[in-house]
Amino acid sequence: MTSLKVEVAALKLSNPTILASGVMDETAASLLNMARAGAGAVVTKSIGSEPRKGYPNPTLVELDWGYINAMGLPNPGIEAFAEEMRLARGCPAPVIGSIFASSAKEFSFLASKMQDYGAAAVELNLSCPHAKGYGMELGVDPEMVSAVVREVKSVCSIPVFAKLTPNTHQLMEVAKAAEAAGCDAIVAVNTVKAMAISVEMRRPILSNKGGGLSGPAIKPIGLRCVYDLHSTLNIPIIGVGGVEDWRDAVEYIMAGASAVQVGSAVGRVGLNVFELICTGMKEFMVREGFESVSQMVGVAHE
Amino acid sequence: MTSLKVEVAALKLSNPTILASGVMDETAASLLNMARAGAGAVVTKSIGSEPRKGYPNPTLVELDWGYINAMGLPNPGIEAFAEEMRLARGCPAPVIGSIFASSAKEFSFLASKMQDYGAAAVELNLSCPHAKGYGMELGVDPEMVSAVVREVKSVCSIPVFAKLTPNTHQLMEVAKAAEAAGCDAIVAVNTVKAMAISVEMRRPILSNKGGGLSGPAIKPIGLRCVYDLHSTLNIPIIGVGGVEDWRDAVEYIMAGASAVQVGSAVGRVGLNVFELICTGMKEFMVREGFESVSQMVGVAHE
Amino acid sequence: MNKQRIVTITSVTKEAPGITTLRFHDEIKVKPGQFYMVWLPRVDEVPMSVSYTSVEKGITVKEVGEATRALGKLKIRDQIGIRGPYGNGYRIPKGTVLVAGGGTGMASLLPAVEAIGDPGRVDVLIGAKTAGEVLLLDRARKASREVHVSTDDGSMGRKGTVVDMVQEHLEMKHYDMVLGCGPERMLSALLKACDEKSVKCQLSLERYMKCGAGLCGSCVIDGIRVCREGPVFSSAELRKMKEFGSSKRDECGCSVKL
Amino acid sequence: MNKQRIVTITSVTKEAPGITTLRFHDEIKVKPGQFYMVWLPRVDEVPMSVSYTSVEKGITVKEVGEATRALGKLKIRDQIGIRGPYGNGYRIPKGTVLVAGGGTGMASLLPAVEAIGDPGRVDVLIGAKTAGEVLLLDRARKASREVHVSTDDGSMGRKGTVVDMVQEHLEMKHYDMVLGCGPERMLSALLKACDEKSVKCQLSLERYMKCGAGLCGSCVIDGIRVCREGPVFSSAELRKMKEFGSSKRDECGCSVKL
Ligand SMILES: Cc1cc2nc3c(=O)[nH]c(=O)nc-3n(C[C@H](O)[C@H](O)[C@H](O)COP(=O)(O)OP(=O)(O)OC[C@H]3O[C@@H](n4cnc5c(N)ncnc54)[C@H](O)[C@@H]3O)c2cc1C
Ligand SMILES: Cc1cc2nc3c(=O)[nH]c(=O)nc-3n(C[C@H](O)[C@H](O)[C@H](O)COP(=O)(O)OP(=O)(O)OC[C@H]3O[C@@H](n4cnc5c(N)ncnc54)[C@H](O)[C@@H]3O)c2cc1C
Ligand SMILES: Cc1cc2nc3c(=O)[nH]c(=O)nc-3n(C[C@H](O)[C@H](O)[C@H](O)COP(=O)(O)O)c2cc1C
Ligand SMILES: Cc1cc2nc3c(=O)[nH]c(=O)nc-3n(C[C@H](O)[C@H](O)[C@H](O)COP(=O)(O)O)c2cc1C
Ligand code: FES
Ligand code: FES
Repeated sequence: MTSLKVEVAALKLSNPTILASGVMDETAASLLNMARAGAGAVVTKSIGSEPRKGYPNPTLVELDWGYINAMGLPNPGIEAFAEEMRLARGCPAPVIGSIFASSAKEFSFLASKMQDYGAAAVELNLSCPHAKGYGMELGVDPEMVSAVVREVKSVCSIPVFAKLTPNTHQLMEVAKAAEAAGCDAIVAVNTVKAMAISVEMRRPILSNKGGGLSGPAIKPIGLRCVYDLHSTLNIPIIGVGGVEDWRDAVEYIMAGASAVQVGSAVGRVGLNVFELICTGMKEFMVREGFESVSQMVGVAHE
Repeated sequence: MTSLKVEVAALKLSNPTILASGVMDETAASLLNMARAGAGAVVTKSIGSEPRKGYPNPTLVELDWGYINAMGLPNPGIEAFAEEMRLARGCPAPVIGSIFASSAKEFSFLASKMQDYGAAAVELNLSCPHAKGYGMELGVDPEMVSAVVREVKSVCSIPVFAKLTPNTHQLMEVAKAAEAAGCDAIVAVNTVKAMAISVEMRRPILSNKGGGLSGPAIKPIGLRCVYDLHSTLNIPIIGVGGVEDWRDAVEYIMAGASAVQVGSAVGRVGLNVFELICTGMKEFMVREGFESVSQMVGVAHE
Repeated sequence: MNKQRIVTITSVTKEAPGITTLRFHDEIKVKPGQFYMVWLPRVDEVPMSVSYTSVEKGITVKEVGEATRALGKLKIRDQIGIRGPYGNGYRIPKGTVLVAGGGTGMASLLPAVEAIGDPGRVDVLIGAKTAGEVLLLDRARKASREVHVSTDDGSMGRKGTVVDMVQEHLEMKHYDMVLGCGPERMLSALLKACDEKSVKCQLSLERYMKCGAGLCGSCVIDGIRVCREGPVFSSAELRKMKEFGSSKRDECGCSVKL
Repeated sequence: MNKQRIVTITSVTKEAPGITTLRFHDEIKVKPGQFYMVWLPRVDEVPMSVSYTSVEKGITVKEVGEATRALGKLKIRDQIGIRGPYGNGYRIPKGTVLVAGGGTGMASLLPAVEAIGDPGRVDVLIGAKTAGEVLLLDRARKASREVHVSTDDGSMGRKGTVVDMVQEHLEMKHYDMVLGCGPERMLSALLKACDEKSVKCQLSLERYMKCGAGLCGSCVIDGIRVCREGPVFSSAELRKMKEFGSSKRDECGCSVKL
């Protein structure tokens, strides 16, 4: 019997596709819809301490092979998000609470809130490439990452995931620091620092100028990170970046991911992307004689 | 009169398109053909101290939006390359000698050879993402880069360019170190660390496993680097990464590049890519009232 | 895939005080009811329904804030960025159709009226605050059997709301479909009126849009993307939406009363 | 854009000792004279002419080293990776055609003979070391008027080289075009023979290939990409090439005598 079920850091998922943070996940109803569409788990929008409008528009550039976005971490704030988490209680798939903060203390405050709200796990956004004082500004420093993870672990009993940035040559050091501090899984990768310029308007298109590249363009980059992380770490890895079809997902899994997250493809492919990936993956597994996803994890290293 | 002429660190070019290192530039005849095809300057394959076969095949993966390559710096070695440089003497466009080495001493040895051979400038490959002991292993360390540039400058009177990697959060620090050490221009960027896996074969496709991503996929990444470098540096910047048409080239120039290099597009578009870019750029300049390329440099910052 | 393109304004028409139609050339096909994300550098990027869907495209902008005021000041030869079209658009109905537009809602509806292509089976009802704000009247007349106007202050047509007129028309005649666009309170009343008479409708909603492309989730109503599954929804879909007519999300994603 | 795809061997034919044809299904169209980059995991990726260009594609491999020996050992249901087709291919000539193949050169030439589609105007000359290595004889006979064979040891056909036969044929008959593929020394003599009789030719070259896609420059002859502008070159192009018949580049890019 071929099964898509996976277990990632004590989380049991019906399949290895997870909705990535920041995409259709700011409200309970959205999260529920994405779970109904077939996601094995859903990650919330990254939530901070206070309500935040994010950057003015334009916040998105469409490319043939992906998007550049600089949303600027808009979110209703952790207090208002209590209500969304309450409404999401009946969600058929585990809800992972993503949070961002500028200090270890703030991270642990938000994480314990997410735990109280019933999150199945907490994902630390240590990797947003375009928010001053947040995200990758912390996430490229192994000591800082270690401190954040340690602090969060000290207040949380749910699994803690660290979401890391590919925009550094120190990814392995950062990931090892997170692992040593007790992190339960690594999520790799967030978007890659990028920009688009309108030559007629003679200026960057995004209001924030810089943004983060996602989608097919970064799949080879994310895949490489996951492959290298798998050689380096003992904790599970969740692969993100340009997963658009079953083949992308299987590439990530063979590189060493225990599950994958899907963001841009929700726009580029549609809400049925989770279902399409799962159907294709299952057919592939039957064809190739894999009975479980875990049998495929990391086989590209052999 | 609209003119495409540019001057980059004392090099006079008939137009701002330069053949990037590693693409059709291992022999004198190739370099001459690319200059005849319309390149404003040509950079040689990166040359080391000894002949080198590079990695076994597969060395290239084609994607819809670019390539992943791990050639492994094949080259005939600096001694044998004397003959190619001699044959390239009559080249209608300046020939820039690219070199790679594992120490400052070796870099300066190769650079003075290139100068003796008649190179118009020397480009230091501090950024190859997949050769052990070379390239980005040195190029992410500001002190190392500073030492290399200083040493090369001490033996060279021709302009010295440092080609840098986007695979680090320290690009600005590295570039500033190069500038402070007397570097004449920064070339950004080399390829982005990447991988492709064949799910049927259950393994990475490239014999070296990891490789470097080039082509349209990385244009937004290179553009962002150039934009940030322009805010940081006073020396000229040469933009590289996914330049495929005049629009890409103008984006880079508006971001702050004084010229652009073209690599993957020689395969994806064809040998006429230089001519196509120049024609389109000239039409754009006439339409928009720019008389010289230098008038466009960095205007996206205003 | 909807790449940004820069278009040049070829005509500027003042439809009413503070309401301007901008025309420009763009080859990419648009269905009635779809919208662009319209970029004005240094100002904002905002969603705008396509009010002319031929190759010479158009948008009809009502000045309500910074971006719309800046759009209202544009002149021929000025440039704007557009990406899109986004959204589903109206399914062009068979049979007899009643079209009800409030304010700039007409901008989104008129291309649908024209796409029906048979004036004999379309009646149009236009609601506005006051006579000066009655939009696109001549264009509506050309494409339909009857056009009726209502204004809040009675300065043109009958005094009252467009929903009052809809109720009367549904009493008087049989329609196979109602198309509506306008303020959500009006749409909510419109849905009720249609449901009472068991007439199907398609209503076009507005929500705060950031990406426009179905990613960010800022435009959701009951978790459904107005920019992608909408902006046009059927009565069947609307009836299930708890937030319809009652609440929306602000820029932070907080729920606020309409 | 030539993405890697994994294909499954559907038939294995031993053409001669150490020469094997592998067939597999691939939808992507190929022109006669084009080649694939063929990947055998853990071994190598090497260029191989497409010897069957229908949907059931084929390559015909002569064992000369590690990769070709490994290819020669494959069985039905084994998998290989292919990318391509790369290269320009033969321009299918009008008029009468003389086709001259040495060794596995026939693999590249036969699809061109078949594409001419008119046996009445094609003569084929096959050269080989010895009788056992004469390749694809039956297929050549079906698609042409006359087939002649030469072997170095005289064990089949006439004793001598294929170039000797070409010279004789050009003396005897008029041909509008010669197509040739084989070792470069043979091709170089072939060009000379054609030039003497002022007959145009198209010859397919081999050079060390890494990327196959026109990027790395490892395959260049006189700065021209054999993988892209070639592998088939016209007499006019070949006459200008200083390296033709005299030198090539090794894996490091060093010039070495042929
Ligand atoms: C699908 C759709 C189609 C639309 N079509 C038209 C049209 O054809 N003609 C027209 O005049 N208007 C149309 N609008 C409304 C238009 O987008 C807003 O009036 C405009 O964004 C206001 O911007 P502002 O800077 O002028 O006002 P602001 O002062 O910024 O805001 C005024 C109000 O406009 C709305 N608004 C502001 N920004 C946005 C945004 N990014 N997305 C959605 N609403 C926003 C908010 O409700 C806000 O309270 C449409 C909206 C949507 C969602
Ligand atoms: C366009 C083209 C079409 C070809 N078509 C055919 C064909 O239809 N049938 C066939 O049997 N052979 C063909 N070859 C030759 C074939 O590619 C080589 O025989 C093969 O690569 C040898 O690999 P090996 O590991 O067995 O031998 P090795 O021991 O590695 O090398 C033996 C010799 O083969 C050549 N070679 C090795 N690797 C390459 C490479 N990557 N690119 C080019 N040459 C190489 C070199 O000259 C080398 O000296 C073709 C070559 C080219 C360039
Ligand atoms: C519109 C948008 C918003 C995003 N917001 C967040 C966020 O709030 N927190 C976060 O950790 N990642 C965020 N991301 C990054 C994604 O979660 C994901 O890491 C990235 O997009 C790569 O995956 P993809 O190629 O599947 O989109 C966002 C991405 C997009 C496109
Ligand atoms: C096949 C190939 C070989 C390359 N070899 C080199 C090299 O030897 N030295 C170097 O500095 N860069 C090398 N590069 C990187 C290019 O010079 C360039 O920085 C990169 O490809 C991005 O530009 P592009 O998108 O225009 O290709 C190589 C790139 C490719 C595709
Ligand atoms: S505006 Fe982003 S999902 Fe609709
Ligand atoms: S093999 Fe690389 S250019 Fe021909």
